[in-house]
Amino acid sequence: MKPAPFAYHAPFSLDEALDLLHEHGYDAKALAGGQSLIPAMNFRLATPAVLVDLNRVDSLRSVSRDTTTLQLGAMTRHRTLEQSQDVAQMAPLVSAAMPFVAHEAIRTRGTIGGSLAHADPAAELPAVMLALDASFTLASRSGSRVVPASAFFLGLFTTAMEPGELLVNITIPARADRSAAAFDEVSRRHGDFALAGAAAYVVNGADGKCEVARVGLLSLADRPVLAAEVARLLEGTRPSKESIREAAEASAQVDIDPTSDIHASSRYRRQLAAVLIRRVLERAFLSLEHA
Amino acid sequence: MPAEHRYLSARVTRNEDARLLTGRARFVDDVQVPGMLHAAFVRSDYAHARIVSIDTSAARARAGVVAVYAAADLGEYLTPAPLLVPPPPIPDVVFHARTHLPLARDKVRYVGEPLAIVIAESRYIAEDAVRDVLVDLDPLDPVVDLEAAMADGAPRVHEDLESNAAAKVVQTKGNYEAARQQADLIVRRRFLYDRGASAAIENRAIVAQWDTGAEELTIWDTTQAPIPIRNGMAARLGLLESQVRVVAPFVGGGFGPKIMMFYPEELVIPWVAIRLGRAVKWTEDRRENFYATTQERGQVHEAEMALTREGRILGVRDHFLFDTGAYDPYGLTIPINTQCTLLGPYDIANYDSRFTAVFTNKPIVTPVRGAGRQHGVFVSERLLDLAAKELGIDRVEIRRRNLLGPDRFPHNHGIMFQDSAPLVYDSGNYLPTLERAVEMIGYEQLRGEQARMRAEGRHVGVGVVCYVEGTGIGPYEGARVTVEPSGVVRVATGVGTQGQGHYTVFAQIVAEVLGVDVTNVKVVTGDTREFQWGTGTFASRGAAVAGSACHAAALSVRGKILKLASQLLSVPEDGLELKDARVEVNGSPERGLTLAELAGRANPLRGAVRPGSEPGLESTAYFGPDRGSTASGVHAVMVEVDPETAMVDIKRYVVVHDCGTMINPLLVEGQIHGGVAHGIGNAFYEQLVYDDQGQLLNASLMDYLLPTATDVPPIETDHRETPSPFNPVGLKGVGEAGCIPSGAAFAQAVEDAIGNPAFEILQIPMSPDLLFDLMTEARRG
Amino acid sequence: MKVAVTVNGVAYERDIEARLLLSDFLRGDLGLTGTHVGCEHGVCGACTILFDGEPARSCIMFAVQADGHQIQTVEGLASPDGALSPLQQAFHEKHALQCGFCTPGMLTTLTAFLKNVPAPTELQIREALSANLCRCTGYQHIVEAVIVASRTPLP
Amino acid sequence: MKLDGTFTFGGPQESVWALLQDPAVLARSLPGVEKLDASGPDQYRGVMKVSVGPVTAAKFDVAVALTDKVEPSHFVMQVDAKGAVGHTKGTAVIDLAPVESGTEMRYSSTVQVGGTIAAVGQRMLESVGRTMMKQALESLDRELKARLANGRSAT
Repeated sequence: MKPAPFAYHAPFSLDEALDLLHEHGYDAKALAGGQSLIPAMNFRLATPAVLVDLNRVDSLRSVSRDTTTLQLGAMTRHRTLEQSQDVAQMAPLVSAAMPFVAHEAIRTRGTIGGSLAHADPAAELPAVMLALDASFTLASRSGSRVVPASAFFLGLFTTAMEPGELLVNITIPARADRSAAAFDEVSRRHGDFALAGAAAYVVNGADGKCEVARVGLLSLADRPVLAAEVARLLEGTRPSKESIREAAEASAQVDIDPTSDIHASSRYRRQLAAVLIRRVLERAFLSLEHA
Repeated sequence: MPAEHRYLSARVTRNEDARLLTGRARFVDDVQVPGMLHAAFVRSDYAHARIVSIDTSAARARAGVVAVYAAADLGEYLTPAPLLVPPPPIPDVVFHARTHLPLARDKVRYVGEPLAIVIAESRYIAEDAVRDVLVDLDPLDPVVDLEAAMADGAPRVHEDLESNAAAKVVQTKGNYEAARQQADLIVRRRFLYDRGASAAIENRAIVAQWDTGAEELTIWDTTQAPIPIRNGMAARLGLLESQVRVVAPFVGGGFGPKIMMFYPEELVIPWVAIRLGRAVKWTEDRRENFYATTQERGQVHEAEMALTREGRILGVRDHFLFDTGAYDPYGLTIPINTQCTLLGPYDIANYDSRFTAVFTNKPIVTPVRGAGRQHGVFVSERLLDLAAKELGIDRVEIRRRNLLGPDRFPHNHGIMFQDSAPLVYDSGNYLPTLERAVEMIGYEQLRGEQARMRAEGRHVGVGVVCYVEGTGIGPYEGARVTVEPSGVVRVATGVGTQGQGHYTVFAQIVAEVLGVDVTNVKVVTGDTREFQWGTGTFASRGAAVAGSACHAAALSVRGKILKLASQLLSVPEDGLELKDARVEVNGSPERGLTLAELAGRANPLRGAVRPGSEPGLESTAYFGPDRGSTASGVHAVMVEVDPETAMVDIKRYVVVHDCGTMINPLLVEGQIHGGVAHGIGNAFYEQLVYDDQGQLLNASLMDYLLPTATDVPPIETDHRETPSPFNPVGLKGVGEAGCIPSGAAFAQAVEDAIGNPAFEILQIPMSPDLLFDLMTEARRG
Repeated sequence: MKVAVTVNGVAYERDIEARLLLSDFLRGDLGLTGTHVGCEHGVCGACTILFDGEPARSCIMFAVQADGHQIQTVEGLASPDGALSPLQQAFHEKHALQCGFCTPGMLTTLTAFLKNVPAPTELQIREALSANLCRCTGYQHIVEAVIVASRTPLP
Repeated sequence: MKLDGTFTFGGPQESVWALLQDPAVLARSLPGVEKLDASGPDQYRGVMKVSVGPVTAAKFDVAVALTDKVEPSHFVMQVDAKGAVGHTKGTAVIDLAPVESGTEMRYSSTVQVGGTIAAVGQRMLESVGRTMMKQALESLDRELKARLANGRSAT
């Protein structure tokens, strides 16, 4: 299991990196943390002709905040997110999800940008970004554009990025007052890809009515999806145990399109979806009650 | 043995640890020889196909490639591997030996079967060149499912045979049909056990080096059987046994498949090294390991148990299919283990057991930790559980009623074991073991609390199962014990170590006999230059058989020491004592000689060695038990099942076991913990999933799930010691025990937790997906 | 390509192919065979090293990526005088290794873990350990060894 | 793996039939197919390149055969692909019937996958299969619409 040969570039600046990606087009792969790409290369499933290693582009590694947003450079490592106080304060859902992302020795290398651009439907962060309504800055030699998470994930490992484009920055709106977050997933073993997972971000109004109920789902379709039924049924209401259960069950019927694999049938995944959506919502709303 | 042991039965830490903890221990893949070449194999992508052509020209032309060989290039060397274990002399046994070639010719019979070998300056280039080899395969319908394999008109793995039956064996005891007529209850079910991988963390590796000047071949090999490899390779290559040295240095876990001998790679690499006159290394990668290393566990049972209404077993009938894979070089060891282990610790007078071994287009099957024993335990323990339910008898109570009493040993079952000896239990005392396990898990209390927990929505269940395990079989092992002039005691034996602690347990046995510190006994093992008689590490036999040989050799050296000291000190032997690496005169400890002094005096530079004596303080001894010893035990588990997600949380795991005299309880516990973890893997996680084309769908550690530290609970152990009368120290094996009853224990506990009479677990492994389906079906009624 | 890297305090410079895995570089080019390779897809953890002090899988990094970085392997855990580290010593005392093949990765992972979490709970230990596969020990003695080597009070 | 379903084309059955028998259309519509040359009656050979997530530009030799034709309502399409990362063999039984909004296609297909993609890609196989099926059908529908718009719908 040794990778095929490739040409290797390790630029120091974003401009250099974008030039290289432009020059090599489809032949080039950006190397972020490499925790998915290099195993695929070792299996020789991936045989890119050119690797553009982003690990020396320091400008892509940053965590910053202003009053309304949290800004994350694409090469920020999972480990940094996990330990960052800014992340914990501004986007507690990210912190809640981090322990579920593989293992420490993977998180020390893996990056948020790599995970999002890879768009694995079983990954935690894409679903979290949907729940948080994050937006992504894509740069290329000809400029940059901002794409909301909801328009970024197009299918299995497929995103709105064009060849030559690079995900450079992630913007997450700061958590609202009276908001709560909860993450849960079912996996065969600790650290494995989830059989199903749910990331909830909820906001209540001063009147105790739910204003926002966004649940991002993973491993339940060919891409991360939002539980639209949950929002439709709960927003504007005072959620009860009953209504949460109904919303979760409804969402598990219409919002997802799970596939079967050797670990879980589509039927079983649907069951897990109903349970997990319910559990994260219960936890989130419960913590609001206690707050 | 003296009643008070100093080193035996002590929790001694290991002699081998320092090297392993600092990265200095040498494993095969660590071997680097100047000018060494690297090998990679071209393997079949199809489970069953005719080989149309193999074109190696482009691969040969690649820069850095030294040679490429396919079957046609091997000439006369292309002969089948030997049959390692001929079937035991059971009446009317049918057995067809079909063994593999070094490289496939005409036909491939499993995904991963090697077709060609590429030799290059680096493994990277060798893997590049593997992709240059053009292989044209014409796919045939594959044989995957065991029952379909035996249907009329099924495609045949070996076309010269009439069917895919590799063997048929019938063993009976008493008269089951007659017993059945007397029964108040017959429980009958179909049981499945699926394939798993041994999954040692170290993959296999071989380095072969031909020394042209000395005409000597050295093979470093991750084998559990270095001596038979040496003998077999010498014969095959036309060399003297003394011209071949096989070294199995530190081996990173065996678990069975590294006892399989003459793997295709093992046959080819040395041949290539001689031909090229350069050292060649091949290290199996993890993906290859899922095809190229042998596997185990696929069986389908149709079984029934006949009982009285009091729950006494009248008899058992079990007919089963055993998946032997594409070839059967290891004979019938596994299914005979299944057949024999099914009887368990119970008094079963009537038994009708028959099996068919089935060729399939899947990798070769040879023993993996447990080696078929878990299947027998699963079938009999499940049948007992189902019977208990039907009869309204408590699960523990039905077991109590059927255990063999302590007065029943030795107990001859009247059928044949895998070692070609009758199945005789040497010793045992089963009831106290069961009662202790029941007490430790708090069985009665848990039963009482279950209803309350259920009312709180908690599904907690408990399982208690028994097993016996045939261990420590022959034919023999040997050991040489030498006191060096430095006073260091050297022990050489043929059984290699894969982590069991041979450097320590053999040292303990010898230290006990010679009165030296354990750290002062240096064990050399796994190198045919050091010791060249023996078979290998398998069937939980290392400690019992090689340990007994060490004991015998040490006793002989002890005799030599006392004799020489007696002469030198002019004190009768019975007036001497061995203590702290010294011989002392009883009553006047200041008078004495160190072992170092004695070793020097035993090998003088002048003078004469008297007739009838030998120089040095050294002895070689062999030990060959007539038959194996029988270990036993009880596992008790407590689980909680989340009925919504079907996920199982293992709350507690209790093991009470009896492996005879323990050399080192610390190491015994380690063996049990590892075995239980393997058993947890088998019960819940580990399944090699083949599709209907014989393609393995989880050939990586991403999808083949080994249990991790969060999947294995703390394991509570207790020991019972019923010494074996079959060897001088009273040893029984323990290496495999932990994984044998776990599937049965969990099946019982999960069923108990769900508590729906329609919910039955009849197969292993039980993934959450399977449990979800079973729960859904049971709810529907 | 040129790579300059410091391993266990020793500076090395080598000329290598870009595709060379860091694990193969350490084992083959530098002869530091204590780092073991078990899967080459980042799951088993045997090849775990400390990369600038943090645990990382050397089988899914390229050696060229280590240029200018500090690496510590199992060979660098004991003191220069050969004394075992407290964690290594605890592994020995608690019989936390059998075949020893996974041990180097266990030690590097847990060395970093104990630095960050000096007094861990058993669950924290098990979660940290779950990144590394061991087929021999059932993990129990490893957990005990970590407790002994940590500042967690013994049970 | 089984992939069954229905798809409604926005055009008359004869046009859909003609479209599906046209190798140039198939070459454009089967995901990743770069060329497709006739190798016999209703038989084509070509090259296909597939990139899905970690699989980059995997090249396959592809053979397509159309059999069991009952014009204009039924045929079987077999697609064999072999490459370094593995092989697939797909057989789709296709039935066409007129419906109000155009032509409904029912497809019932089995796909066998071997080699590396089967061995380590099982988690994605069904999704990849479904995605490629969807891409092919949508592309065919676009082709159909373009044809109809260009007034070349007559058969």
